[in-house]
Amino acid sequence: MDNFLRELELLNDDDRFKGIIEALLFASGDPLSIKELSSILGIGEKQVRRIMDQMIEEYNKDTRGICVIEFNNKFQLSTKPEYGNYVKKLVKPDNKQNLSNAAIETLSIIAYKQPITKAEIDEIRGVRSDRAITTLLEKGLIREAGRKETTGRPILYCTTDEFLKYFGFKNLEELPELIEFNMEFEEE
Amino acid sequence: MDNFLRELELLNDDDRFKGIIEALLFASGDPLSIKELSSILGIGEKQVRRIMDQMIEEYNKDTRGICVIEFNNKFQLSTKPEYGNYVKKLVKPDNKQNLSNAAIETLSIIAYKQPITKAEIDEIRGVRSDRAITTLLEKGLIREAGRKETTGRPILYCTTDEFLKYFGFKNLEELPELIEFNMEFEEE
Amino acid sequence: MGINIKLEIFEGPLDLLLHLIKKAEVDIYDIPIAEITDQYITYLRAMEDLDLEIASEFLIMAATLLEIKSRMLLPKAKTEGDKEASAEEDPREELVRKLVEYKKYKEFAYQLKSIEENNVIFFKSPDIIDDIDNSEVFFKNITLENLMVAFKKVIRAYENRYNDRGKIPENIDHDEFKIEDKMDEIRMLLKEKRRISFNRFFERASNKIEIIVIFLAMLELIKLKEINAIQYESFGDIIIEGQG
Repeated sequence: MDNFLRELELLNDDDRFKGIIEALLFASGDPLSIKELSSILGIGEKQVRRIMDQMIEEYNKDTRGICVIEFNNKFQLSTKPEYGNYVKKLVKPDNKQNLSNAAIETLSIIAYKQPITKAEIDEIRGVRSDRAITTLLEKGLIREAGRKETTGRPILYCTTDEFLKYFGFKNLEELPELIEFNMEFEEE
Repeated sequence: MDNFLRELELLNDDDRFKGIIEALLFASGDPLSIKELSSILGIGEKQVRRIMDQMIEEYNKDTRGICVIEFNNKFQLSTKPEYGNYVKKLVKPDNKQNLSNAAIETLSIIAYKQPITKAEIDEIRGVRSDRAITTLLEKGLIREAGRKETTGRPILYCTTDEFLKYFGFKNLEELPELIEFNMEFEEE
Repeated sequence: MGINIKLEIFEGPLDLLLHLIKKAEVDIYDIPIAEITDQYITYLRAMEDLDLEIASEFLIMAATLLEIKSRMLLPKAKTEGDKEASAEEDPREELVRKLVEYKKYKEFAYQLKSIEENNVIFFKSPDIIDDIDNSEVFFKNITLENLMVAFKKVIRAYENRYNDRGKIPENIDHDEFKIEDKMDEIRMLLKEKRRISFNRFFERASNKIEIIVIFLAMLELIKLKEINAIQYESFGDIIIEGQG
């Protein structure tokens, strides 16, 4: 097939791909990279890029309550900030909330292995932890603690005083001990 | 403000409400009822109903990968079935093991004859349905619905909202039509 | 009759009967009862031959079929030639009614099954919604214990994956390496080859921690007099040598 025809065919498929991408972003929850989308859809990264640009544009319309946010060539669906006040009304009257399992897992890793980079957390969990880290940062349970002196100088994360206060630890040394104790207990 | 003006203003707001509703459904993840939407938006249930009908329509477009599903006057966002195979590559469907023939046979009887006792199901199927009923209860597709006022006061079973969602039915009234159609088709 | 019966899993006697009726291409309202009964019993025998456990429902149905068959053989009661009346007395009537009813649900079940296969949909988990009005955070579901349990689970899962892949991950410094394990590894290597250059033990180490652990293991083995470390010349290669 010559280039022109191929280009034409791909263009016609763009709409369908938009649908698939929306479904993927929606169901995944985590951010997806151009690379991942390209491999799932079986199309080139350039085409994905073009489609994403169009999608981001289309989501700007007033009738849309969600939008595509992009960072580091990754994409994620999110509610539009201007509707935040309505979304907040969904929160149950009592102000206690649940941390997602992903957030709890991530927090436990940071607590024990700090300072640690996102890549290292991802490696341990076997899945991406971007959302969980964002949540924990927002809740003030973790903070950035400089950068690791390695390729890419990734951000290091550690727990905050707020975290200690919340759990009533005197200092961090208490935590590993507790975990160790608990592990042994578990083995018996 | 007189009625006419209010009506006009509300109509113009429909687009904005669509955005808000999309944001709410997205953030909630769980189903929201017309009642809940009406109370959060501060508009009447009739208007919510009208907006929802339009939204469901608009989501049908090819560029959309998600859709609004409706069951028992509740709404929830989900990925479109036609993109299920792509999403499967990314997300493991939890608990989405297909139902056994026995379970689905039992379910079809409960769906049509509810509320119904186990003995009545067994009678129609000509075999015992204990295992099938347990599976369906575990999957949340059926639930107990009181007891039949007869000897032994046997448990009655009926289908759940989860059942409607699982098969994409809006409500139970859709079912008899389906089965009736099926019968006519058969007879030809 | 010499029919080759393909054994299939039937949901029950009614399911089997429907299958036989369909196969014989006969009218469900006018079942040739003798023929179908024979086939039904042949099927049960085949199941028996295969040592399959036959549910009691299948046997009861066989009895019912035989009873209907014998009733059909009885001379018809004298009626005034009213066709409707004789139809009402058809011994097959009750069975037919059941079959038709069951068939209805079976078809419906079939339809549900195809919907199930095509209705693969996914939902999104609820957002975690911030309540910024509150300066103090409270979480319903995290206690210290939850945190520890989560950590244990995640590490265990990680270790399982790690074992599966047999690959050493980058950038992770934790208690991945145990002195005991490294001692075993050194023993193994020295079993294959009695003398090995000191440096070779560290060639495959992925990070500093692993090197230190290997070194500690070596010291431990020397202390236990399981191995010797020999340096033949100053700054020369150190040779590790097993005792056994």
